[in-house]
Amino acid sequence: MADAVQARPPRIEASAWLQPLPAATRLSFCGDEAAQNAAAIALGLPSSRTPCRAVSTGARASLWLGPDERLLLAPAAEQATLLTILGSALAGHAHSLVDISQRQLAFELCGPNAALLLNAQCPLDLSLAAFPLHMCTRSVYAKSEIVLWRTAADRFHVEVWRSFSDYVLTLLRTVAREFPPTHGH
Amino acid sequence: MLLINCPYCGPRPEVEFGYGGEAHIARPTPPESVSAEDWVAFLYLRANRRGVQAERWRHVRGCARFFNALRDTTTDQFLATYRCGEARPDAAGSTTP
Amino acid sequence: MTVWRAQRGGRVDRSRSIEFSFDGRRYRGLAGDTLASALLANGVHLLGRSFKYHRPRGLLSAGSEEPNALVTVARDAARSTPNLRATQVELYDGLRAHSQNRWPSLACDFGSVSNWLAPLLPAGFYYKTFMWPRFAWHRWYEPRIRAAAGLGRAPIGADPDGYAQRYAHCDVLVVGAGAAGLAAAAAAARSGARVILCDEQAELGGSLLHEPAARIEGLDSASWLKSALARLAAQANVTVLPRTTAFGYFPHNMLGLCERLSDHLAAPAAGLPRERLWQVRAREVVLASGAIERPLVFPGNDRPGVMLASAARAYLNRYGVRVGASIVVLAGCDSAYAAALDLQAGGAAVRAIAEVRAEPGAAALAAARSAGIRVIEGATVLGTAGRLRVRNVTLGTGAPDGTITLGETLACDAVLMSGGFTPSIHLHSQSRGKLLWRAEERTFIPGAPAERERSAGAARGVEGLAAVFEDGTSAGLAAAAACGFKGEATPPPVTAKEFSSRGAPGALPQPGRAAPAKAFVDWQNDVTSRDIELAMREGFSSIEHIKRYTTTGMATDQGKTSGMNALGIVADRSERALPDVGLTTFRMPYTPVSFGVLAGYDRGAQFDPVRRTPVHEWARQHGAVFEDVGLWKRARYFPRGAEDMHAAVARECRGVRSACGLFDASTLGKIEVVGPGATDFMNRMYVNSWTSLAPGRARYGVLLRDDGFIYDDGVVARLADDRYHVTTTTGGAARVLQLMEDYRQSEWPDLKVWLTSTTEQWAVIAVQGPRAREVIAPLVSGVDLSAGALAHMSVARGSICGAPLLLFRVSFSGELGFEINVPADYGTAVWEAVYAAGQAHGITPYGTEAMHVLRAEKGFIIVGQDTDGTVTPDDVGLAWAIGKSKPDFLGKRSLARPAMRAPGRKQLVGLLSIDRTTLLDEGAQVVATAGQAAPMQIIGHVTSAYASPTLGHPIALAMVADGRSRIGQTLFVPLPGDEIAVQVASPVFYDREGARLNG
Amino acid sequence: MQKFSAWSLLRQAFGGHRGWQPQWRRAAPQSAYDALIIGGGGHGLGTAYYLAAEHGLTRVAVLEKGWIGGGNTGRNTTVIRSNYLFDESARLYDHAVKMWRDLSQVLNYNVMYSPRGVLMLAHSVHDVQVSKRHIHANRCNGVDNEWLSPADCKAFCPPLNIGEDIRYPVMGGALQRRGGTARHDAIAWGYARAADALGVDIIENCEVTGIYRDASGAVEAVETTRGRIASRRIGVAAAGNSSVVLGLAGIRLPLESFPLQALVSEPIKPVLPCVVMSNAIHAYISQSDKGELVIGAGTDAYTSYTQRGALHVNMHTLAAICELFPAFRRLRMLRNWGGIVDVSPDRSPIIGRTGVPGLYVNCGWGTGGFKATPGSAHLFAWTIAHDEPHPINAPFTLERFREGLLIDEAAAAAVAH
Repeated sequence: MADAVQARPPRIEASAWLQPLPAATRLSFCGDEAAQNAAAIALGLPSSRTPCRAVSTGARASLWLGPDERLLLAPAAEQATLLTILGSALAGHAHSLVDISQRQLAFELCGPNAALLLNAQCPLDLSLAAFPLHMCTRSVYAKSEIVLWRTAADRFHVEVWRSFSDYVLTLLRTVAREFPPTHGH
Repeated sequence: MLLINCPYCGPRPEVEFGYGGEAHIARPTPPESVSAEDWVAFLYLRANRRGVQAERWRHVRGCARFFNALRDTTTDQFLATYRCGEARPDAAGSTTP
Repeated sequence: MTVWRAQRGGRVDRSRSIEFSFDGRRYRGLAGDTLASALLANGVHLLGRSFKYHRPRGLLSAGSEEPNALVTVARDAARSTPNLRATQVELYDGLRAHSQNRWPSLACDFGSVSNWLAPLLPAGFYYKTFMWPRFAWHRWYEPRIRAAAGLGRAPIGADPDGYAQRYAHCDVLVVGAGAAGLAAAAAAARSGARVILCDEQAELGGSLLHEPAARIEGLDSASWLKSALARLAAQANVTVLPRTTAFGYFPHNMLGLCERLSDHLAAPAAGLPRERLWQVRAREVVLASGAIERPLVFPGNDRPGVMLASAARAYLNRYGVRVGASIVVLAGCDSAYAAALDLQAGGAAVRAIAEVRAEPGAAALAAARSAGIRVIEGATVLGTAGRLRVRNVTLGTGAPDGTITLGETLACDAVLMSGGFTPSIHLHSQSRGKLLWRAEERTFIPGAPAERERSAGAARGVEGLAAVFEDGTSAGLAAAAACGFKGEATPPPVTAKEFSSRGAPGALPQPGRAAPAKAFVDWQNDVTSRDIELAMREGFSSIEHIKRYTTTGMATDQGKTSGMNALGIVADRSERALPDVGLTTFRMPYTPVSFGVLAGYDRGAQFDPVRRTPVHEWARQHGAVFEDVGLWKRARYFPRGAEDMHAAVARECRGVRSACGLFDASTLGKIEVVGPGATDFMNRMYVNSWTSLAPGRARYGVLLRDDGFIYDDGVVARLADDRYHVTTTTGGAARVLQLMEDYRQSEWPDLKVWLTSTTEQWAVIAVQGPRAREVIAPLVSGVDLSAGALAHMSVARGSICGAPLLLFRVSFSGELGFEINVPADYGTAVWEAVYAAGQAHGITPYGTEAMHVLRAEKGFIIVGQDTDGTVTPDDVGLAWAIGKSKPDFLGKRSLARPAMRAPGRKQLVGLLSIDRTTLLDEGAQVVATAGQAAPMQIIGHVTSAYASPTLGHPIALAMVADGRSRIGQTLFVPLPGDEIAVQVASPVFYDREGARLNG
Repeated sequence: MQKFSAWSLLRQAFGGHRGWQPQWRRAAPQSAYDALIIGGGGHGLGTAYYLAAEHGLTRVAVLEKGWIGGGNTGRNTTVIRSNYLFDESARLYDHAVKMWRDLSQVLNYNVMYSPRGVLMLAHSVHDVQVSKRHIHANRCNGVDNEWLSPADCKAFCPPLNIGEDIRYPVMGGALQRRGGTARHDAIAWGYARAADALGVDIIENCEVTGIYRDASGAVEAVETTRGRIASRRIGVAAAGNSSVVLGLAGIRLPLESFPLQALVSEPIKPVLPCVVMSNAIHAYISQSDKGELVIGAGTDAYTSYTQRGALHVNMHTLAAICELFPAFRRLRMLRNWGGIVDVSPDRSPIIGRTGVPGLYVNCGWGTGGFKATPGSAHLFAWTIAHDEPHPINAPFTLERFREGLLIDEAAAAAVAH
């Protein structure tokens, strides 16, 4: 039996306006409302029926991506636990639970220019009025799909498929050069 | 870039959507009892309306849902969007073939 | 300071002198100058040559509508920009500008010979000649016409400058920062709306910039402007964008803005983009784009020194430059009198005002007379003189009966003309808003809008500063109110001495048989009033036809100065009302927009995303040559030493067949189909039957579209009763998921099933070859690898090197094969472990090229190469995959269409060159009989062709009509000057009974 | 018909060009015609011309709802080529290319056919395979098309970037030397003038609002904004509006009408000697005699009759152009416009009978109609005159969709695996 190998997640360079986020448990969860509620209760999350809104408790979050689709986020270490909890809670509910922990990776954009950095290639209105705190949605950044989640007035959690991350990060760094460093990110 | 009112997510820019062609075209089944005329109509024949048209969109870069819309193809203005399964609204207005 | 620069006045900074060059000659200007004003200040009026006749041309205007003064500005060979309007080029130290479309020099241009040939070159002459001899057009005439045409030259070398883009949203977008726009923005902002205010000029203020006499809120216009802009800038809800042209109005209130960031700087900071594209989605739009003055149409109206009256005022009042010392003003509009008065006050001698209208405004007349300026009433203009600069203007006098007699000739060095103003309705028209014809003012103004927009000020024909402020204010309030912001605002009180800007489009009357001299309507394209008459004579009546036949309005100014005059002439000559002639459509862009800013960030490696697998870096380090497959980079082969592709691929193939190969299959699309309805769903989507497939087993699946043609294929494994792991082709991943979602949501919403892409969740490491089992056995735990336990086409969960493992026993090579699926983060490490473990067994990493050869030897198809979108399962021998008992699946009904079952369809076969040495060309055609001449009877084509190291001779797959019934026959592959005899064979060249992959 | 020549131009010059006659009459509709053509674009005007010139029908009228040549004829990028894959397509388009060669002389109107070469670039192994298949098939069909290495491409088109510094480096190209461009307006006007000289009535501002059929179901007349006009032979060449016109006769077509945009740059001195196309990154470009770079963008995603499209479609095209020609980045878009293209399921045209006796249709040209104008008009006239398709357009019937006999050029270009 060979030695166990280590996981090697892609490295993201941090900067004043960009914070990589640690490896996480990501579950794509689909099911009807009953299943959604059962899952929420099991995970200790408030039910998340409001479109394009995320609910979270501690490090666990459920992002509304579609009427019957949620992206469940939790610390990497919780993966097994989560699958067990949900497995039993959802018995009897028609649903789909798929591990996509490593399909995509995440980083945080922060600082006064976070929204401007995004709006260089993301066509959404990111003003607080139109894109309030806790809003989340799939969208696009240039030619890449992203999941965008506003975790603070000047902070966005961005999920991107791993093979698109180089493209998105390179683009963000190009755009960032347009802002004088003095505009402290 | 059109602004499309997704029935689930609200108004979103066109680049988040995929166009799905004319709406309310049911797929005839079972195969053995579908006439050649009905099948070619399902596969290929389209009203291609100049005026208000019922059409399908998918918010593929959003909630990923297909939905229907009424759009005037002479102005590109939307009269309504509605979920699959819902009846076509009367907002249709006058249409030319 | 030159004699042309007034001692005082204007907004230029007399303390900052700036050196620049034009056509290599050095000049000095002032900070705040444009290239145009600086050249005028140096007495330079000859700035360009016209497009067709190469006539000497000077400045017509002071703004973006300029048709004549087009220049090339070059920082270096790659940073050279042709066709810039001198009126928009801001002066900076060391600016180098060049005139265009002349040789050898601007003053002496050989091209002007066409001016003497002009009688032979009327509108559309090229449709009537250059037809003989037959091929002379392409070989002879066209190259010469091309050489003469064109304006500036394209730069040499790649543009090193960067271009930025941004999406923005606002409640109210105000286009134009003149009096109306400023008032609208202020009013909307005060109501609390999010406001964006943009203006194409470097300085905001529009006509206020050259109305020093006006007093606003008790301040002179300059001081008021300063404070007004400061007030706007201080508001958080206002974004002010100077040097920003709103060039396009797109559906649903999306506007395109181009912001110029660095062209005006002597030394732009490194990394500062040259331009930025703004795509603004506005809830409401206020168009305060002002109005453009119309020239008068009379013989010789194009000489350098003949310019628009308002332009002369702008040069004097804004730039402190006198356009001439001795001036004649041609008044088709009261506002021309203001120019006369200002120029006189500015120290120029005004010879006379020639009034071309029957009834000039009394106030204007009085003002001129009291200033001691001579006014010649009832005048027309018969011509001008002067080679490179106007020397004099000859007037005519119209008698009441319409006859015209020769009048006096006035010496001068500048002629200022005004035919009235045309509201800039371009954006309103682009947005598909209706237009209204105002008969009394003979002008079009914006009518009913199609989008949520409104026009304000001169853009809708409002006259007078006070009225314009009021109009702008109410437009701003209305726009804000429409967004739900209630507010109040009052326009600033104004005192100003103003004259009407009303005029009449058309040409000035000429004596019966018009003089030979040309009366220009479109300056840049050299379209004269007689060209328009000719077009009408030849039966072109629609204004669109006249425009296309004469090219009027099609120059780089897109008819800003010529459009209404052309309409006026057509209306007069055809005795139709002007609106009946119709208006040509206004199209974006308002002014030209560089390709670069529209391309934006999509350049070089970032043109499209580059998708790399977890194993990519390892492959790169081991010398892989990559190929593009969709967005993915895939390792094509791994050359060793001096190996070429052929040698490397041969070695890789032998490695797999003889021992074991290692292949990165991570790019394969993967979709997890989950839910109680999963099996029903799969049965309806794929041609195969899934009901009988046991969990833990896999099957080769074929997916059709409803038109019956093969869309995709791949191995599908049943992981559990309600869970399938579907693989797709690399390029097919997205479109297969889209197709599945379409049917799931639209056709079978009743099915409880969901789809999730897991393509990037897994790294997929294919281990193929007789030694594959020995290689991975020591690494895998929790899976019995024995043939009995894990048969071909089955799947099991376990772990490998401690990583979670989804292990497939599948083969695309024809050998014993495994596909190791591990979560992507483990991809590299597991790959390395397998590679290390494989060393003892002679493991060979191989790429897509060897993979293609190996599968071709086995007759496995590749969708998209051996099939195109016209192939049915039976065509490629996959009829066996179709679940016969199934009631329905995608494409089932289409497969019953006559043509899908008719004889003569192309079928997949193998081809072997008779000599067993010639490698066929992929795409080569197949014919049944030798020695055919084109057009031949084509019966098929080669889809794949490789040298087969295993078999020791080339092999090919082909689609051939009735191919399966031709096996054994000899066919022919025609090549240029050659023909290859080939034998039709089974598409399976190797291990027909499949002993090896079942081993 | 007043002859056009250098000599007549010279003679007229002395008279101040006052002697030129109208190029076509402004005809008023008569009550009945032998044949009606609905649609005054190149295809429709040409059809009327060939009906009169080759089939002896002189009581022919062309009904145009706006101004002739104002639809796709006047809105396209004038690319001419015939290097299509399938035998049927190659024959169809090559029929047209052969006619382009003599068209100026036949019509006595300089249509400026310029065989400057059409270079279609390949950017991937799959592109190369598809190009090679086209080249082999074309050669066997007697259609010229040759493979150029990247260096050859560069030699043929000097400003082209064949470097490795772009996302999809050029791996070669297929060159059809007989391909090129022509002057779009001249096609409409030249056919109009020649047809008019043969007695054809060209009736502008005349929109067809109804199609009448007799008891037997055959067509007998049309209703128009200028009154009822009787005819027992009606040919429809209405491009983007084909579905609308045929809808008047109760016929549903396998068509969808999409906006197709194009744009031109400001005029510059000659820099681009040929037509360059890249299907892989969606760009095609040529330079007009006036010096404008003429660039075709893709279709918008949705059907529309607005004759305009979205900015992002042009942005995508220009990004591709700037990759292939990095020196063009500082050049500027002068004018952008949109047309309405009628796209058929197999991207091939429909030329033939409709099932309604006396009613014929010529549509479905999608983005490729201009190049086919003379051939299409010639074959459509033949079809109307003989009440059956000419052998060359026989495969392009409406029935083929029912049978499944598609001629799928788009699908044949397949998608990468």
